[in-house]
Amino acid sequence: MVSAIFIIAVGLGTAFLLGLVKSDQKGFAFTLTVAALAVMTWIAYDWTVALSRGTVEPATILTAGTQPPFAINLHIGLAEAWLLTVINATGLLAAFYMRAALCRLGKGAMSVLLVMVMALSGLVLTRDVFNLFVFFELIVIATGGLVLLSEDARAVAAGFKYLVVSQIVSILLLIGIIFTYHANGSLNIDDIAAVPFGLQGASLAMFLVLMALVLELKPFPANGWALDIYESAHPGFSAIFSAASGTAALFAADKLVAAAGPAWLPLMTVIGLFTFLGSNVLALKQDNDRRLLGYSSVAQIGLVFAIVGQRDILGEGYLFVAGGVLITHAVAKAGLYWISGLVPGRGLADWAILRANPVLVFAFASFVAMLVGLPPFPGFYAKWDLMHALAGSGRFWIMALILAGALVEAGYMFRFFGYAIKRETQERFPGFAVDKVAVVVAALAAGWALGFVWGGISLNPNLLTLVPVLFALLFIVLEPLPAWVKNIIAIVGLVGWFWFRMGNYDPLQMIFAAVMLVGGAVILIASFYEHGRRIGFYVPTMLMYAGLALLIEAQTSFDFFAAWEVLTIGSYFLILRGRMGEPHALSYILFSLGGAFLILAGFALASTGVQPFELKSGLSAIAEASVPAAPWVFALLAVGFMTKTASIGLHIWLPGAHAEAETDVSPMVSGILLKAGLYGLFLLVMTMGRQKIGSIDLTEVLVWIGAISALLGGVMAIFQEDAKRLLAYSSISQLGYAVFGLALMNHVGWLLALMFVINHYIYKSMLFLAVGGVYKRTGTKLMYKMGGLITLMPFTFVSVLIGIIAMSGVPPLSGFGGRWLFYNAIMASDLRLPMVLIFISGPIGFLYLFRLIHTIFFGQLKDEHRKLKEAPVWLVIPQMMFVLALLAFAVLPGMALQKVDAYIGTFFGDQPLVWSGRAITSTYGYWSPVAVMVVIGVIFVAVLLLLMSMGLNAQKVKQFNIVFSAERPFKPQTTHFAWNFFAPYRKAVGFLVMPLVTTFWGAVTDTLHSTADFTRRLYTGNGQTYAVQVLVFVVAVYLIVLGGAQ
Amino acid sequence: MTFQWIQIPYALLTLFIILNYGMLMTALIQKIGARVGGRYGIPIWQNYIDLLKNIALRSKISHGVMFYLGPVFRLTGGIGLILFVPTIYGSVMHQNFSFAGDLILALYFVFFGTLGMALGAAESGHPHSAIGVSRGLSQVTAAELPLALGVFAISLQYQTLNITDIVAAQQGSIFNWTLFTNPLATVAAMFAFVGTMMRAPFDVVLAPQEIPIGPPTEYHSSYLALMQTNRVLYPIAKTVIYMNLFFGGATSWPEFFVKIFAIYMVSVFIGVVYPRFRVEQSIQFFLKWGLPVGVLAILMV
Amino acid sequence: MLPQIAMATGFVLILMGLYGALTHRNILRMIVGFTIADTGVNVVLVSVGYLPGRTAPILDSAVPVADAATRIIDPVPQALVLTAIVIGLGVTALMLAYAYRLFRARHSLDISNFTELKW
Amino acid sequence: MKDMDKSFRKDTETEFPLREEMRPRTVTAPDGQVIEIDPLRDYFCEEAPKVHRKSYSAIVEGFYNWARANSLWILGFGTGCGAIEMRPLMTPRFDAYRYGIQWRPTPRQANLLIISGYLSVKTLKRAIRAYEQMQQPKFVVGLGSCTINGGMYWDSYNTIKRLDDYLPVDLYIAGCMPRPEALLAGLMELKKIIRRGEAEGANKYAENFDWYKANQKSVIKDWDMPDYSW
Amino acid sequence: MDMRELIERLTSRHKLGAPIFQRPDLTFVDLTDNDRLRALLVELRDIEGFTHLVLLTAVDWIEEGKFQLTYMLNNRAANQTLGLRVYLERKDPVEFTSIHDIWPTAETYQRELREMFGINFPGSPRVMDEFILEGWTDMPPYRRDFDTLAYSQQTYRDRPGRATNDPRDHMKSKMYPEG
Repeated sequence: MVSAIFIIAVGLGTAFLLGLVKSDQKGFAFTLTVAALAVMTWIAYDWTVALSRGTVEPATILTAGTQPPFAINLHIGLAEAWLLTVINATGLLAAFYMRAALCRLGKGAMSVLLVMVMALSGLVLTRDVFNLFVFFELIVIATGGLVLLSEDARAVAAGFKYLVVSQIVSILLLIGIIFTYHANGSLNIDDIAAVPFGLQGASLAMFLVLMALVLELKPFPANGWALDIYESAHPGFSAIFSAASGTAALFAADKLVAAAGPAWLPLMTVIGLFTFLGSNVLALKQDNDRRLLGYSSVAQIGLVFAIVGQRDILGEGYLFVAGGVLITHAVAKAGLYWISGLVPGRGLADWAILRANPVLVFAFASFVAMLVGLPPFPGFYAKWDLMHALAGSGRFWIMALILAGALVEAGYMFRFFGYAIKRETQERFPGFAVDKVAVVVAALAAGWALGFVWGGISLNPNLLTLVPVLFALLFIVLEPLPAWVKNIIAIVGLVGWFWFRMGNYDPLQMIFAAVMLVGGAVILIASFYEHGRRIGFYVPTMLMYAGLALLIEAQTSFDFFAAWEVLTIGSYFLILRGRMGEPHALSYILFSLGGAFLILAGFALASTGVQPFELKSGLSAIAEASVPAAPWVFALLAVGFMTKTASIGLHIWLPGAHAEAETDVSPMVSGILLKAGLYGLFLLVMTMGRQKIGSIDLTEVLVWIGAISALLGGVMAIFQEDAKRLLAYSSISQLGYAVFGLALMNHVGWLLALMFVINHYIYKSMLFLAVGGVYKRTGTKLMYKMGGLITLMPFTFVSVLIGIIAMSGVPPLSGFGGRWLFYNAIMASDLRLPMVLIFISGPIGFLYLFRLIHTIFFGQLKDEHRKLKEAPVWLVIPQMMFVLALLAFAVLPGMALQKVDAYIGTFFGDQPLVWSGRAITSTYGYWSPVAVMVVIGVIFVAVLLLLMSMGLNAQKVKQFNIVFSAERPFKPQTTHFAWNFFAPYRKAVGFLVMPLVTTFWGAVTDTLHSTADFTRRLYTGNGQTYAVQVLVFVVAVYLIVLGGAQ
Repeated sequence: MTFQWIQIPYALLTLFIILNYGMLMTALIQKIGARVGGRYGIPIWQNYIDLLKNIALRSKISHGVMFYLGPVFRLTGGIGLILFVPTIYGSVMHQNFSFAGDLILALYFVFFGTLGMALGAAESGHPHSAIGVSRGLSQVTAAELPLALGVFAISLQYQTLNITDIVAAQQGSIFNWTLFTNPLATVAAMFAFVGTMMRAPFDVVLAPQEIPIGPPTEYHSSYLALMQTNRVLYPIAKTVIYMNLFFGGATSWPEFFVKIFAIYMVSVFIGVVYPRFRVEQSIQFFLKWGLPVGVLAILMV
Repeated sequence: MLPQIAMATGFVLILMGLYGALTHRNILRMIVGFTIADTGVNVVLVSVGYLPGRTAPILDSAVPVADAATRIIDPVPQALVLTAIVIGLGVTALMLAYAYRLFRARHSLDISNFTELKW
Repeated sequence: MKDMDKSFRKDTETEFPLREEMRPRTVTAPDGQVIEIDPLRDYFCEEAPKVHRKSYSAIVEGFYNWARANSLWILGFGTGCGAIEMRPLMTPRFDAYRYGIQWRPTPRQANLLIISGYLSVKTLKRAIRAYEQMQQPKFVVGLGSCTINGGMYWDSYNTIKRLDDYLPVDLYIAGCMPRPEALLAGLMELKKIIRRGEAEGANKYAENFDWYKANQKSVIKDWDMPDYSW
Repeated sequence: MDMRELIERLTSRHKLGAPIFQRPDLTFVDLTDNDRLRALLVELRDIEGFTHLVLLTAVDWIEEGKFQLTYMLNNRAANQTLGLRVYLERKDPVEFTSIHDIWPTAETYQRELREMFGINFPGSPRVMDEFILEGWTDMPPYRRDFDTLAYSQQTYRDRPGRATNDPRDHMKSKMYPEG
């Protein structure tokens, strides 16, 4: 092993050596620099590997031949090694990245870079407080030099502000150090640790030292100077400043906090949380990409700092959690800054230019996912462990605040990503510099590698070794193939997985698996209509299906949550692909992540610190033990799941997301994705049963929510002009029914919910495909612009017809079975009032469905549609499969339901339905699907024959041959009654569709934004103001600490 | 109960009786209305003549397949509704095909004809048809609401969804009728009854002055013949449900005739007295009056 | 008494320096302010290590190694001061360089003129 | 006729152009294809009317005619002052319902078209359309002298004089204006005609279709509809 | 206010002919300078309170070779009606200035005059659209050189046997057959 001190030695030595190189030998100087950095990185990496494997012990390096405290000592352990690797690798990559700038400024700049990296490494390694100060000042000087690399003239001012603040920090630090020394006679951190500092008395010295380090971490709101640097510096340097400097400073602070003792931890937590939340909120209002990333950086460091404050409860997992967040942040932020260097414009929407290179888009997506803490990156595992630790020790407020801040961060990061994917780009493709792209790719690879490593270290399964996830990621490699090949692979994969796993499913899982996997394969048949390569479609699609497949099989809470997140990510990218999908995808991911956070909180609460737990037995255990937290677990999980079922109040993402999605995506997200939430709810009520908060039965609340969703979803669907939006609102309504049935907590109610799972999948997928086909041909989703398509698109018409009959519950099709079960279910329940809402929503479904079929297929055909063709055959094929399935399910509902019925019976210990032959008998009534079908069929044929017997000479006429008050129609447009079809209804019950929910969520985001806009005026841009803020911050914190200590 | 072939002639017999009764009864009711207005009124057999005339028309036109099938759906809905509900309590002959499903089947099958008709009318491309359908659907959704609540209330009361059982529970004395045992539910359901019989004040759907007779604007000749047939069958089929659920059912044909007539007259009485509601007015009417009664009925059971 | 006076002087210098740096808008005056504050810090550092009646921490014939611990003042602060002075010099030089560049960019030394970056 | 100017020559040369909405046009389909629309061909059925045979059996036809005679459904279409004379038939005083007569709001369901007074050329167009949209067999009654010979509009430049030039009239009721009693008597007469099987105006119209159309087009200059409005 | 004062006031600024005071509240007056019509109308509307255009109609003075246009204006507050008359040369094409921008209702009257008298008002909205007649190709039927009887006889077939009587003689012969 090469001693770690050589990192410092090589850095410093080469920096001096560079002085000997002639100033015109820039190439040589650069090579020398890179070589030095490479050596340093290698040493660090070597240590990391060795320490991780346990082949060497952590080492202490003595200098000057003396033991501490008489000489400086360095220490390298696992954490140090990791951080050194990150720092040095960042420096190395940044050197590559900044080659042009470095060569422009010459060898001086290179040596400054080396000093910078060396000093950062020293900051990590040293165990001496004063040495800390020295390295810190070196960093200041090096930073001051490197800021000048930027071609942005404003960077000079930013650098100066930085220096001003650094002066104050160094004064604080020095005074702190000297009094610390005075107090315990040693400058060695380990000695300081031996004499724990209380919060009072001599602790002022410690306080000053800590505050100096904290200030170096750019705490909110004393951090305006740092943001100016982020905004104006060379992106290559910003990467170092964010990734390496932040990391090193944080570790230094961590060392001192550890030394200062646990009494300081709450202070750190508060400062960290304050910074995390404040910076994230402020970032909402940024329109400069680098400044936004700067805010995000500051916030992330704040988060880690807050985690540092939790080291007392994290125990052994501390390094895993803090390191996970810290290193992921470093990699992601460095990557993002490097990408920002490739983008010519500074506006957020200017990143749209990245679309020219799919690799960069993938990198961007990966970095965003890393920052937000999505699987499979380390942040995800860290988030999981952290929440469990927090919940285990009852720190619920911290938990809530961290999750809230993370949600805000997700908000602006995904909004940013959405701009990049969807906004128009004016500029010409600049031709990304290959070497810079390579640097980004290196960061990308590092991120994924870290994900793999963290997954491996984690107590939980490594997500990157799960077959479905790998299958989905395989499509990254397959992207160059034509779409149809990928489609075949995807279908085979889905069906194959189902076939392979079928034996392990219980009937409930079987139903969901059939709907999600086989059903997904059927919908994928429609994807054959797309030509070309369809870049970026199959990866998210298959990620979503992977998530679903894992969700069904999830055994532990971790499995479940990870699967949930995976499917959320996949579906987000899928929704984002839609034509006007950007805002809707954003609200989707926000609601989904919010929901996921609630689920996480719920699981954490349920786990009581022991994680992961066996999902079913764990939940039922706490329910049976009547743990006080149990109802809260129920509530958190239920709300989390209901973000996916889009229950009213949490529904506003759905209409746009479904309506703007691509033709074959709409059925996936509507017919399949929503069922994930339902599956979760199923598990929840199955395991936890009825829970009460106070005297309120939570399942009754669910009943109400379901009923209100069913009603309002339907009413809103009535008033839509956009066919897909209509279907989307109808989904809210239908899922409301399912939630309602589930929450009735009786046998038939559950069966009803399951029937809705199947039925809603079939007819909603069918209808979305049909409407998608119409959209494809007519180029519009607005129903009043269509009309009279029945003869042109007969197959599509048939599927819509069958779909609406089934959905509205008219016998003899399968929707009636749902209604029949529904009546039987509510008969067995004690709740009465919510039924009223459900009753109202029944016929309302009829209204919007009629409108759907009428305004599209009937009425007057428009001029420009006279020569339309039937929808593409690939869209029609799955529709016809669905039609057959609906008919079969109508006649033989027992085929799918009988086994599930028996399975549900095991929960309730009853068997209210008797399946005798072809009839079903319940406690209250009976239903014979076959008889109904036969009777109706016979009567229908008889009446038809009767009509035909009265003459077959009907003259076929055309669309204007109508009795128009003895006039003739003027144009098809003016003769087609379609717009605002249910005007009387709007007059009568329009008050029900006042956008209260949208207004509420709008107010929430508006408040956040205006808070951000107001608060950010703190950052006046004046260096002196910043300095005053720093001082005030210190004094304020001190006063608070004093107040808190008394 | 299961299917036997003998049920087919039995069902046809039921149908025949009800058809003729409906023809005569609707004519009689029109005559009564005329007498109230001081007119002599139509001949009692006028319905037969009109039906025959329409069958006898020599030409017809078609706007398309669904237009052609619309009246077929409509009449199937009417006949089916009759045949899914037991007509005469205690009579083996007139149980029809009620073994296929219970009350819920009947309630939802009501929409079968409505849907088919609406689709057929829609294909004619006539804006008045569409306007009529829009009004009709809007109104019927509000009108059916009190019925659903009333039905729910009595199924809770009798703890069954089986129509025959519900009728059986009302036998014995006139005071066993739901009308007396559960007046609220009955009142709620009668809101729906009046609202769906296409009589004033709820007949804006047909509004001859502004949208000539609404949905069937384009229908004529033999289509109209089918619809006329349904027009006499369907109200009776619906009334039968109300009779079975709330008025003790019928144990014999004479009782059947009298009860149906009496129940039917309720909507006539109201219709000749009140002027027509606009659609939103009738929706609000049902929400304001019908709904609370229905809710009360549910809560009181 | 002397150390206390020295220390008080040091703190007064720090406060004066900071006050000057934070109240003057001229960049050069700010730098001067910080230099004064730095000096104050150095004085404080030294005064912390000073013990009355002892000699300089130079181990020669006058102060034998054996009783050095009782006869010399604490050498560490003095070492620290030396380092701090050097570093302070470096930082001051850097600040002056910045001031030069700022002046070249805008022909102004008023710090409130350099606020393009904000919010 | 004494002040008629023999030298007056009306303009027979000028053609009235087809109305804009009925002219062929091109539109761009959603897929970018440019398609031709000929509204008269694309939006209207071009078939000529058919002659519909009577029933094969005289007895059945007689039975049918009895039904037709006793179920006269009048199209609620009023022209001229006779529209006022029709309304009293619905009142208790006359009560036409007792004869099986009623008014239908749509031509599709009506059998009897009563031209209740003078017909301007503009209204004639609508009357023809309404008549053609009725289903066979259908009957036309001309009410008042205006429909017979122009009546007091004998010298009007835009009112037709003889209804039977344009539509097959089964029965004229003379008078200016005939009272409701006369109208009722006329309808009774019509019933007899129908019972006798002589009311075959629709078939007559179909047989002499070209003649009728030539007459109609000679007065309706802006003929912008298909020859037969189904 | 007396209408005479009004006319006096107007005469001082506009070239008006001799007024006809038909009733205390109804006066007709000719405007001899057609170019001043709009100025006069605007003045009447905005200053004199004649806010309402009752009608705009025409008379065909075929003998004098003139069309007379009458603008009937009403002052509701004072209950006065003023008929303002202008004369156009009767030669084809006849055109006159449109006043649809002063009173939007004039648009309809002008359409009618265009159709029935052939007097065009360029700039008036929809003035070339059909108003009452459909598909009319002949000369405007309200012109006095259009012979409606001759037109009707050439267009519509007479039913033979129709006789025309002088009502007075006819009734005399009916009621007093003896003379």
